[in-house]
Amino acid sequence: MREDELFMQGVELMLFGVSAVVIFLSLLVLAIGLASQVILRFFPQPAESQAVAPRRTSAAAESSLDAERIAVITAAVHQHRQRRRNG
Amino acid sequence: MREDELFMQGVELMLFGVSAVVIFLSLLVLAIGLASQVILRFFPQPAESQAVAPRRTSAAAESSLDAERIAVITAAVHQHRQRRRNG
Amino acid sequence: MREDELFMQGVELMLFGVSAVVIFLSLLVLAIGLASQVILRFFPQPAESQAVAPRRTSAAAESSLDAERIAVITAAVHQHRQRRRNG
Amino acid sequence: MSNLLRLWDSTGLAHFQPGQVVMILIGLCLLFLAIRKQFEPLLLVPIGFGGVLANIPGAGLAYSAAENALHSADPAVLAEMARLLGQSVASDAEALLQALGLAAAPVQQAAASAAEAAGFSDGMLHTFYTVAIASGVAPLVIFMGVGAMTDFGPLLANPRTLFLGAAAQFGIFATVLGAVGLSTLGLMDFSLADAAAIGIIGGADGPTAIYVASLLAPDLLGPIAVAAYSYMALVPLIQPPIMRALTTQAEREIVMTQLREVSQREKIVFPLMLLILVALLLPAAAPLLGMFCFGNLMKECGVVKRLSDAAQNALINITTIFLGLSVGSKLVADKFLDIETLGIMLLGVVAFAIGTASGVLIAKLMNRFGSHPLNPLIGSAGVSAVPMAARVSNRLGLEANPSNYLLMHAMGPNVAGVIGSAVAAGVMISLVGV
Amino acid sequence: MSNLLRLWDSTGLAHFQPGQVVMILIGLCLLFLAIRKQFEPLLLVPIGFGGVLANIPGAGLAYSAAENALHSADPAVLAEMARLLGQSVASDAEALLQALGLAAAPVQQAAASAAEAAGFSDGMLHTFYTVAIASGVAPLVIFMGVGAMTDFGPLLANPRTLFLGAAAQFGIFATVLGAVGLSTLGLMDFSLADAAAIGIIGGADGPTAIYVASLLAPDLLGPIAVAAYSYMALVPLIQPPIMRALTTQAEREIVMTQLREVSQREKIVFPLMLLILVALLLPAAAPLLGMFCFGNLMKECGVVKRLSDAAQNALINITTIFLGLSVGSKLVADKFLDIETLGIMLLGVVAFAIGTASGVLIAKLMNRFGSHPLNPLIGSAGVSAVPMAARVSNRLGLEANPSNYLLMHAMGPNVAGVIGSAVAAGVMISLVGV
Amino acid sequence: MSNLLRLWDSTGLAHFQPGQVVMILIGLCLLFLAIRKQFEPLLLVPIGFGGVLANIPGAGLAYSAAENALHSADPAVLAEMARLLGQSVASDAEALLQALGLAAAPVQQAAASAAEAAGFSDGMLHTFYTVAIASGVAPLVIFMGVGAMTDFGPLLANPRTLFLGAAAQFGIFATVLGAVGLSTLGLMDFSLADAAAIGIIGGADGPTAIYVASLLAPDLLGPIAVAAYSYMALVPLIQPPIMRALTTQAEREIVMTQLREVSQREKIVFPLMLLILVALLLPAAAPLLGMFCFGNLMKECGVVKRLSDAAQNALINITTIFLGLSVGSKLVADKFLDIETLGIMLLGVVAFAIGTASGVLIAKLMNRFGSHPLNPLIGSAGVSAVPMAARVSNRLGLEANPSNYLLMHAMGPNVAGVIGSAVAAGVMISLVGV
Ligand code: NA
Ligand code: NA
Ligand code: NA
Repeated sequence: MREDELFMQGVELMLFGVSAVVIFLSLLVLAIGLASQVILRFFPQPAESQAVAPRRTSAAAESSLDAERIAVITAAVHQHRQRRRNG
Repeated sequence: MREDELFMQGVELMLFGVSAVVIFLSLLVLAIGLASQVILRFFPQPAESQAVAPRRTSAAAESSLDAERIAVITAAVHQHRQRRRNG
Repeated sequence: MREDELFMQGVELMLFGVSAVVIFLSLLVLAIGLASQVILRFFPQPAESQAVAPRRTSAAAESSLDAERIAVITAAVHQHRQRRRNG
Repeated sequence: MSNLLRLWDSTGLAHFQPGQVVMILIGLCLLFLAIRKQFEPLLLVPIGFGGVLANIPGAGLAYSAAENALHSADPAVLAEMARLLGQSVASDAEALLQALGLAAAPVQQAAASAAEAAGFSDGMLHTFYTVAIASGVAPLVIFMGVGAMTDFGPLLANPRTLFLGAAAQFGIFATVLGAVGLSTLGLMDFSLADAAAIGIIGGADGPTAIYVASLLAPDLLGPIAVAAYSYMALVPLIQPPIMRALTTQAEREIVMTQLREVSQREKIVFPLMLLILVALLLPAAAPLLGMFCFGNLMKECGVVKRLSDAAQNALINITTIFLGLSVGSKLVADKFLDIETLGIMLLGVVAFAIGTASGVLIAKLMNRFGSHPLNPLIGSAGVSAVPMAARVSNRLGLEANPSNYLLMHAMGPNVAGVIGSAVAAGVMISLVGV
Repeated sequence: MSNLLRLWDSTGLAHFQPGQVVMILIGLCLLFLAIRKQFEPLLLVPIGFGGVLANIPGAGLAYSAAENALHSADPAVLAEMARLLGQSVASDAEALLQALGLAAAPVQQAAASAAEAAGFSDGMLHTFYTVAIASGVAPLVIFMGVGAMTDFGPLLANPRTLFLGAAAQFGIFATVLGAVGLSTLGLMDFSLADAAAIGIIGGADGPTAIYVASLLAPDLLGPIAVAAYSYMALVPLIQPPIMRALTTQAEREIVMTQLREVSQREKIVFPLMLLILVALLLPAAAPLLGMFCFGNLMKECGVVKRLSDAAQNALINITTIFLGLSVGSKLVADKFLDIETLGIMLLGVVAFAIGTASGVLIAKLMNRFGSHPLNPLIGSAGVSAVPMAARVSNRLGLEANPSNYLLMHAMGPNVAGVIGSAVAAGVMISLVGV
Repeated sequence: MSNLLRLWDSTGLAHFQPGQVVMILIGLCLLFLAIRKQFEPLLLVPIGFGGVLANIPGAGLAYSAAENALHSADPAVLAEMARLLGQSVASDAEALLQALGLAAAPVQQAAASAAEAAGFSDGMLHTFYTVAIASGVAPLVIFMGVGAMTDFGPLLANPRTLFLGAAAQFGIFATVLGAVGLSTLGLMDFSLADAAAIGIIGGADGPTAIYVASLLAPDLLGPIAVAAYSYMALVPLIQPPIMRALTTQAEREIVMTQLREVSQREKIVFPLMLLILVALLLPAAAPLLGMFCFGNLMKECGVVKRLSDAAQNALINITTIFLGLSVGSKLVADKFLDIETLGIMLLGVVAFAIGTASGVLIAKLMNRFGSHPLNPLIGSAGVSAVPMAARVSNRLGLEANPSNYLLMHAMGPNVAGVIGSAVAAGVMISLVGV
């Protein structure tokens, strides 16, 4: 490859590259704006609960093998013992 | 393979499969019963300690690189300092 | 391989091996002594800070994504809120 | 200009096919169900995301180097591949892809080398699939972690509940029959191995289903995994109507006697006993049940807490990420969008329903003939789907009698169902496997 | 006696070459910078240590089995390798090593088999490199972890800052031009692929630079990674003078309006939107940005905390250890001590400087034409180097106005820079890659 | 009917061989010792369990695809394998297995391909062994973790204790002599490489023993690992009588002067210094000691806490699980139940005894000629077996003098013993390795 050719390829790469990055990120700016408007208008979330509620449900979903089960089991055992004592 | 043959193979697979699962789990029921009786009669564990004791020994076995060593080292250092002060 | 030869190889391996281990560890003893003297004389560390200071800087380096950022952000938010209230 | 063409040609827009659009929407739909409806999110988030990645046109993330070479449509490459595969030079990519799938191992290796020499490489998801699933490792590691999280106490306190775990596996084998039935009727085209892999969906156990599918029907792994996890998430919807239909109010009100406490020694002996039974009777189930027992032994023996913690946390979480993405790689349009997928989804729900019904019916039978009262609602928990199915039993019990806590009683058949479907998997592999 | 010779011959002293001494000193120097000056220690500690290991004479830790066979200088082995490589039997090790590098895949495999049969094996670091980097996996896994640690809130609150992330990538492409310029002038010998890989240093993003270098210029991976991480650590020194020179005191004092709170739903939708944009426009960036978006989705969706934790902790830490050591394997003297390395170090700092300047200048422009005030100091954060560059912006803002906290505003361009350089990487790979 | 036969044929009962029964009992016995007696449970639980898995008849978990094909006794497969291995078609499976073991790499690959084409696959434990041990990675990663958990403070405060670490390695070399002696007498059939690998048991360091055995005598890896870990667990029984016999009450009562505090800088410089000494003198020990020093540097440098934590927790725990199972794969009956195993168990305990004695004797010598008092009880800690041996020294010291805490003093020779046996391993590998 001749040296000039390499340099021209470099120039080309720069032009295409810069344009591609700018175009891509511009589209992303548009998409974000659009999505934010759609979400805030049609699917709003109560500002307060947003930080807490999902975390709680997720925790529940995950701790299914631990916390919830243990809690219910404890309740069940307690119940049984109560009954035996009273019975 | 003829279609009828495939279906017969399916039937066979079902019969053998169901029997195998039932036989296997029945043997497991027997084995569990036997093992429980043997263990409860010949190798009983004090009900209270069972939850605590093994955990403690295991913790000791594992924290060998940390807790116990640090404790003894601390004691040693303390001892030396005492001695120096008194000496 | 004749059996005698094998035994002689074993003897040779023992001699070379023991010597190599002893020489290596002796050099290590020398190197440790030298390094300790150089460090203690030319690059001393204040005995007190040594346990604390590096740990703090390292923590800072690592928690860069968490603690420090959160702290500054909190400060910034607080500042803004103050200004709005007073403004 | 040529660069501009190359740039356009390198966009996805230039190559999108309708199937890929559909599959990306399906992937997003799985993500929606996982995130919003909390359908087994730990697996369906990675699977759904992997499904989207697999269908990005031109990226070839789910294909091997050789497949990517054939998809490239570069004439020189196609000619070379045709030569290696022993096909006519005029063959199109489609034909060559088929020939590649059928080629012997050395030919496939040669094709892979040629593709790599031409600058193509294995897609990221294909690499994950090869390492995690084709090797069989990921489902086994997850099974070890599940073993390390499972408490066999309720099962050991009431071993009869193992029969409920056995009964619910009837759904598996009935589904096998359903699948070969569909083939016999000419509606689908499932082989016996395919049918066996589809049946395991009824085992309601993700890693077992993926393990069996990777051995018996790798092409169907995508729909099988999606069906297995989707229906597991739908257990609270699928099971209750069946359970209500098959039981009377009086039966649902039955209060079971409290379970005895199980000693640590019994818990340590159990995984070893199960392992020995596997060794004696069903070596084909040894990888699955062996790793399961190993995980459980690590948990119960109490002297290797470090290892048990690793198996329950870092290791199973890391493996789950890659397992999910790998399954996603099987959601490529040309493999997933097929009439067979519909058949699998249909058979899957039938399997769950039959398994639930068998469990409940056998529980009713055992209640009639056994000495201790047995609430038939815990029979449905025998399908496994741990711990969802046990919670469904508990919920229906509370509905019938507000102080009737069945959860602990249902955990027995629930974990028995895991063992039951692993045993069923072993039977399938030894009878149908090559 | 023969054993004594063998023992001496097996010491490092008998084989030390000056280049290895230099490289070991460079490795120790990197360790000093990492430990004492806290230059990106998480990467530079393993890289520096790996560099020392790679240059231990006679250990061959960084070489493949075949390379180790050729380094052994055993005449019988050399003759056999020469035969396999189709070279004259009289060829020396140097010539054979070159021939091996250029050989086709099957020849390389044959050479590897012969070397293993003769008792040579892959060096430890070579194994790590093959598994972690050559497969492309390690940088992608780290990118997933980074995604799981990144908060896009500030970016979503002020999406215009994405333009700053785009502007700063100009440094990348200017550096490409610089590299081909040096080749045109005959000062260096960089191909277009080399130039593209070098340019990515300007992206100020370690895993992206390593990923691109492993695809486009594996031979230059060592210096590229060292340059990328070194300059990232030097951001607090490189950027401030440029930022001060290009802004006025009045501009630096600009107070920006507080960012709005961003809802969780917007945060969940963002990675999916970015993924779809990648699918539509730039499939070549799909592995990098796909894994990044996957990590971020796991974090934001809130239902897979286990997986998100694994990605942010165990997985990324383990991968970082092996990635660092693997990069170290590319610091062997015969590959690193080259005039090209100097060129790369020089071009790297130029890339950072140009990126910083472009970011600041575009920020000034946006401030002039936008409706909201925009402090140009946050433009420099667009190079990424998260979160160092954002902190530099914050520090200079406080210098100018003690109550002007820019950190949160600078996080927008900062994370935009990560996306920007991954996009640039995708463009490079699709235009320059084979 | 054919299915019934197939089902019976697929049970373990149909194939059990006496050796397998014995090995399963040995595996259960190891589990008993590990769980009940707490014999190095972190390794012996996975090793014991792996040993049971490896001997499940018909499952072939410990065999490669080609070995499984030969075990299948399918005549067509045997004939094909005989052809590939260049053996007469009439050869039985036994003969073919031997031929396979001796075959060159390309022939083995061809056999593997043929076996896979015939539907056989690598057993699970074989896969683990290949990835974890044959590659050399697992022992090295564990050594890195051990390095990250080791505090060299006591050693640096009193470097003379390194000589005790050297002295105790005499057990290693004496055992080598013992092994070749047994061969010379015709009682056993150990090669020099076998003898070297057996000797390393005396190093009382699990990963070092496994690493050396995997390089020098892979066939003996099973018994060597079992011996190493068993005797390490037995240190509190093996050492005290020897220590009491070789010391007087007065010597055991010696109180040592308090150790000085060691600065962080000395601790950071130490692993680098050790690494450079390895580079200069013993490159063959570079993988082992390099990873060890790397782990220790990560711990001491204080700037990569994330990585150091990963090395000490997630990574070492995960690796230990797979290392243990992989070692278990070497407990298959036909490789383990051999007269050589008895020899190894015998030589192993001799090695520990000689190492203990040498350590104590050299300590007595140093006490006589040194300026500071040195309690000979800490000499036995030089065998390593960290921290068990140091605790034994402490216990005997307290017995003799209730206020004589030797633990910290014994940690010096204890960690010196780790370095010493890694150095010995390097010497073995460079003198005996191919
Ligand atoms: Na099940
Ligand atoms: Na960037
Ligand atoms: Na030792």
